[in-house]
Amino acid sequence: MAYQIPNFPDMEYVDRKKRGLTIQVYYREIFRGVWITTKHFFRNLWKWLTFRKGGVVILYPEETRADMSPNNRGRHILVQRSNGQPRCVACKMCATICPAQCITIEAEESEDPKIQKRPQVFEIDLSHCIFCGFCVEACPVDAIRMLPETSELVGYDRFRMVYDKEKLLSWHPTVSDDVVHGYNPNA
Amino acid sequence: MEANFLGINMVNFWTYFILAGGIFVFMFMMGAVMSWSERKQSAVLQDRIGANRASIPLPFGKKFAMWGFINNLADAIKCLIKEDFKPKVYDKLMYNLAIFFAFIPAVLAVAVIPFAGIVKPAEFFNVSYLKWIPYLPEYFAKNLPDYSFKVQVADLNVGLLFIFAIGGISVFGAILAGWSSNNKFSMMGALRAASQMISYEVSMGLSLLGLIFIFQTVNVWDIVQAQNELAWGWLPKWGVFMQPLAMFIFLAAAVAENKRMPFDLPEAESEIISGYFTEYSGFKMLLFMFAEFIEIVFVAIMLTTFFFGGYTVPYMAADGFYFPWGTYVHLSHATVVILQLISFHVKVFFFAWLLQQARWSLPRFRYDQLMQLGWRILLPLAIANLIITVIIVALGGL
Amino acid sequence: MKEVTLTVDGKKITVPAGTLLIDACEQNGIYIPRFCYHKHLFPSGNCRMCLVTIEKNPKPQPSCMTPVADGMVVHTNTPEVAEIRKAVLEFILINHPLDCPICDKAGECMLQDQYMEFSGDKSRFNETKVAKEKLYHFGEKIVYDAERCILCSRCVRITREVSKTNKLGILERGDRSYVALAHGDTLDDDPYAYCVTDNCPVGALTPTYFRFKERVWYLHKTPSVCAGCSRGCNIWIETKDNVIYRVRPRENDAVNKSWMCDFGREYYIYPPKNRAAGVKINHRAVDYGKFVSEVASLLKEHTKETAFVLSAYATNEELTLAKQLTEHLGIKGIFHKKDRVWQESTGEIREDDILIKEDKTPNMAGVKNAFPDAKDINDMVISDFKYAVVWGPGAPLDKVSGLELIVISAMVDQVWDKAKYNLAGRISAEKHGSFTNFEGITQDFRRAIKGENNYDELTFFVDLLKELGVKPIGRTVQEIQNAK
Amino acid sequence: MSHKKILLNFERNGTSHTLDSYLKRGGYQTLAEKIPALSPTEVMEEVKKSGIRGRGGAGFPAGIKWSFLPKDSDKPVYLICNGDEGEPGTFKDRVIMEENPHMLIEGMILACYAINAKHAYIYIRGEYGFALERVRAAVKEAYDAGYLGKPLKGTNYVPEITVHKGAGAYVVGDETGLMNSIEGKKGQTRNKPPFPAIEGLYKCPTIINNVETLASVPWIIANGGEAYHKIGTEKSSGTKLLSVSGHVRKPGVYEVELGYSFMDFLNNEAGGIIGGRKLKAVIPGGSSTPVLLPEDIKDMTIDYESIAAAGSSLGSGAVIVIAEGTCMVKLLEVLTHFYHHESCGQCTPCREGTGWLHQVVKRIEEGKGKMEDLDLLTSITKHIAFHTVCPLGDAACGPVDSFVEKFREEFEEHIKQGGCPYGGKFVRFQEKV
Repeated sequence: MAYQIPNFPDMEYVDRKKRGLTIQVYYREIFRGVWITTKHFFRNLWKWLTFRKGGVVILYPEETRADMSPNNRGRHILVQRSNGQPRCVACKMCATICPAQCITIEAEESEDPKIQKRPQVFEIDLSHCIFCGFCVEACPVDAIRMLPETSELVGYDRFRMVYDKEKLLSWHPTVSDDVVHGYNPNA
Repeated sequence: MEANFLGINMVNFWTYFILAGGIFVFMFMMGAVMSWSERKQSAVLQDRIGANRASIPLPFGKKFAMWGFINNLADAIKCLIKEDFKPKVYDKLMYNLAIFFAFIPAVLAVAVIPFAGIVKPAEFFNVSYLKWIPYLPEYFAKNLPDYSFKVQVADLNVGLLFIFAIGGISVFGAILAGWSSNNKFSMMGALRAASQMISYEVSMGLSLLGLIFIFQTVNVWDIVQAQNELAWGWLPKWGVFMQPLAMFIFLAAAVAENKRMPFDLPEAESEIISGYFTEYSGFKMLLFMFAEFIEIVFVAIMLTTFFFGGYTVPYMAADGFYFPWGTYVHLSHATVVILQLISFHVKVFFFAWLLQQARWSLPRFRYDQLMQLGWRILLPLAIANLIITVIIVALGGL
Repeated sequence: MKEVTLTVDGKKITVPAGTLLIDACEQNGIYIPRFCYHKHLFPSGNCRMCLVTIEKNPKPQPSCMTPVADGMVVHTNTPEVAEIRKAVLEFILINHPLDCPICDKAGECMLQDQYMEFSGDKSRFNETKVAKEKLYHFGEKIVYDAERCILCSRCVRITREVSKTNKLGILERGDRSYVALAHGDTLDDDPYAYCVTDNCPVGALTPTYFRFKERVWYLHKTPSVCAGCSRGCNIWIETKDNVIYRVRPRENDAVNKSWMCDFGREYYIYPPKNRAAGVKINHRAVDYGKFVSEVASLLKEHTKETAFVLSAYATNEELTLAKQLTEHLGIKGIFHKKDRVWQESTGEIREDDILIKEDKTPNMAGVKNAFPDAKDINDMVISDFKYAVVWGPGAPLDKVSGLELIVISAMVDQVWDKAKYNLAGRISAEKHGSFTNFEGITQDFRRAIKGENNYDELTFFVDLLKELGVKPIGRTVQEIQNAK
Repeated sequence: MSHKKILLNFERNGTSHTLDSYLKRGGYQTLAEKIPALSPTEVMEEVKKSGIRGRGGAGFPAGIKWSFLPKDSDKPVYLICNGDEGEPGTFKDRVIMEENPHMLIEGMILACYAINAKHAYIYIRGEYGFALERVRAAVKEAYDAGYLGKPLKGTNYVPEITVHKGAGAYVVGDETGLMNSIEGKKGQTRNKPPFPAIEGLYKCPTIINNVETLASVPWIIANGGEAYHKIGTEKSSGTKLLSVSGHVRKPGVYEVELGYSFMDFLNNEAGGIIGGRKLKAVIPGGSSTPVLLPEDIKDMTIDYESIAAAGSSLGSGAVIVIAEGTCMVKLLEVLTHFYHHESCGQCTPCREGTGWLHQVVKRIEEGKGKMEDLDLLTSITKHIAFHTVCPLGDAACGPVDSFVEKFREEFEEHIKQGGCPYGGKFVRFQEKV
């Protein structure tokens, strides 16, 4: 009883009233659904009874995932220059685009006139963060990255989830001196 | 010993006191088990592990987790010590009363359900595997040689009607909770609950009416007894065989009465938060949840009692098996009673499991679909079923 | 005035003779992009962004340098003009650093806006950019970034034509040019120095007080009027989270054109020093309602012995209510005062013939309009009075000492400390209202920030009048203005 | 062919610059004979009749330019002699200023008289130290002798001349830039209109003429405009100083009548190509004029129209001859470097574009170019030319366009080879004598 909707070839319109009683009463489908879940139930129960792990989940913290996707957007890091300063130029692009508004930046004058601006305060409130990765996209100097791992993103209160500059720099410290400042066609 | 106190038969008093207490505890334990299975069963069927963290520490680094059962304990403690958060403006009396309206009928209705057949205490202990029990055999043999009782709290001759009467009260719980919370979501949930429960009660009642016509009684004990008889000499007269269609209608209607998936529109989280008990917290919310779990068990008990022969075991009479091919196996009285209890509990557990399984497998109805199903499908089917049954019964069939 | 008619993009427009083509077009809704042209500066025609084609003219002409002529046929939307604009933007951008992320101008940058609107092309420049000084201090106030500078010469013309200090000039030539001061000179003593930062089309000139403080797109702009002197320059107060980050001139040809002085900007550093707070009787904090009722009963009892000293910081609406109050009570001793706080603290009289006025109060004209009979406070005879309501800061202490004082002021001064009754008022950034400047121009302003622990004088007078059993003329600025 | 010598009608014996020598040659005779007789309008008419065209580069008829002065203005009128010849390859005015300054002064007095100028300036390029010295000396001599600073005989007109030393920039060769420089401002050009004849020096009407033009005036007044008009061709009358440089045997300044065959001039006066090489290209009128190939100049004569027909312009008459074996890309790089260096930085296209042009050409010369770069060059020039305040932008684009158009193979060769086929040096040919 499915009708092709004109102009939308991959959609179909279902007229439930034209379906038979068996479908309208739902019992057949109910039993089918229950049958599928029951299969899973007994399979996992059997595994469990034979001292195997009857589930595909990971028992954190005894087990941790090793197979993080390289594309996974985990915790943030701030990339540093070789002198230990963050690459961040405090442009607030990330703070501007952040849909959760969880990034707080205060800028100050850098000693290096070529850099001009650097963050005095750089905080990410990870309890607000939705891990969308927009900040990484927005960063013009490749200063903020998200690693696949999200290790130990825990805290006993919400203030402990505010990660400051030092915390972001010290977790998986990454040094990069690639020139992205200005326009360098030969780079 | 014919002990009378203020005209009360003290033997009967103690018997039914213990019996009622036992059944009450059983229902509560079942509630706990259901809330555990709600988690663990759903986890297992969804390829998860489920609750397994809360535990009682034991020596040598061991932990006593009971496959997540301790979680329930922890939950109960948590709910007890949680803040009792109440709405700013609410009807205090009704708000608190609603819990009891929801909770008590679920437990009360079990009173008319027989859990096993007639027990004769004096005869009960005359089996080899119960010889180890001290004192009691001698006591019963000496003092109450002829005493017997039914494993049923109240043998009402209007038992079935009692169940409906009590079941009808539970709708008040939802309505009062929703109304007294002074919350639009609660109110909406309450209205949904009311209309849904009343709609499905019709089909549920009509589906059981066929059984009444067949067994010519509304006494639950008699219904169960009648189901142990054989039709055509070999088929137990279980409700499911007599009224297969009614069984399905009853199943659907009972789940809907119970406000469980796929009929849990009164508490549809994505639409109205938690429905009528949105504004309840802590232990009060827990009681609502508990009432719901107990109701599942009660649905399972009803199914067992009315459609699957109750406590009876096919072909088994009070003194042993009478198989249709003529074989007779003698069983002692205690064995019969224990088999009956086991039979009852296995059936109840199976249906409770099945209902949980359905709850975690099926998506929720839309509200118009729900009403559609109740009024335009189940009700006509139930009426048709009833009419056919009546005609057959009137023509002398069955 | 003689009018001429010309055709722009097939549309006949009529403007006064002598109008520049760029203005004529803008008045008729055709925006011609520009960098160097500024409405209130002499055109220099060097950015070439405003080139348009004029029929019978072989070369495209800069519309900012071309006066309109009768029968002129101008094209501003042809592909040729579009290509010129793209080309000019490309030329400007080849040596302009891609600093936007760290540039304070980003978000209000003419180059960004016009690039997005008129070009949007990718760069074809594959060579090395000219490296110049990135951080050069033009004194304490202003920082210059030579790489970002597009050499429009607006800043040079501002110092030449507005502040007339002639401090800035362009040194070197070609793409090595940069804006510079004479050796050892600074812009610190130029009272209009921050105007160069406002009108810099790119982020080459940035004010140190705002540098890196906040990105401009976070700021909320409120139209206001500067209370720094009786000129009443129109300003935008730019705030975020109840903090004033920046004050910029708002264009008004009648008052301040596009300029304002640096003292006006410093006036709005928030919160200001010596800020009064709270409501007190005998230096003890009291309930506001109690204060109102006590002051009301005091005024009622001692009407004859009370001097009423008006504030020239008050808005016209507050003065209207004050007039209603004094007329109702029959207070005769009404005085006005000029602000002496500034002159007493610095000892200088700051005035010039550009914008800055000697009278540092914003609404002296409004006071004189509302109370034509009020006398100067210096003519006050102390012995006539026992009580004095001193409104606003800057009253001379010797004139009011010995009296029992009711002080309503936003600022703490000596008189505040001597008073028995204190009510902290609000500064102009914290309230709605209007000021009348020395030329008699009345200008409305809106509240930019919320006042904390202080009370709107308007509300105070309303409450006082209600306490005295009088229906106030109006309870809000809007009501009072409508009532007038 | 012998040419009529008007400007260089003297022997170069080291004394031609003095007043005595000039008087011996018949100097200041015109002034003495004609002035009371001819009214200013008549002087202007004579110049108009002569049809002399501005020798500075643009070739605008001088007499017509003078007549643009507003008749009813009460503002003073200024005359400026533009001695700031900055065009690469041009050094003709220098000869007049160094060897024959009094002729210039006499011409200026006549011109001042014609336009009733309040004051006249001679603006001499800062690098021309020797010329400056000689002109200053000559002006002093003229003041001392009473030709300047006193009323002209028979009139009450007092001619005054000031010698102004230039500050050394190519753009002040443009008339408005020059006026800014005299006013003491930065040597940047002004937007035109208003033209200098309406609003020039100190916002007053100003006539600005080249040294060569003004130096021709005494002869025109002495012999009449008709006589001058007979010399040369119909539209390009008179004689022209050509400063020849490059790969010729006898580089230098030559005075030729306009209409003379270019090849004859090259082979006779200039002495042919150095080392007997083949001619590769000629830049006929200073570096800003488009380059010409040998086949273009085969039938070309030296006059404004003919050279324009060949696709270039006479300009300031600075003939640069380029022989076979010269790297045109390197030459263009040198020229674009010059324009980049000399861009005043006032208006955007020239300020940024000339640097870009230079960098692209340099990259091609170094062999790091791409084929798209050639189109990029023409695209840049298209965007610079005619969009700038002064003609410097146009001047910078002329050679780039013509070089890329006419020597495209050579550019492509650079790109393909990844380097200069000529070794990447600016080749100087020397003939062993």
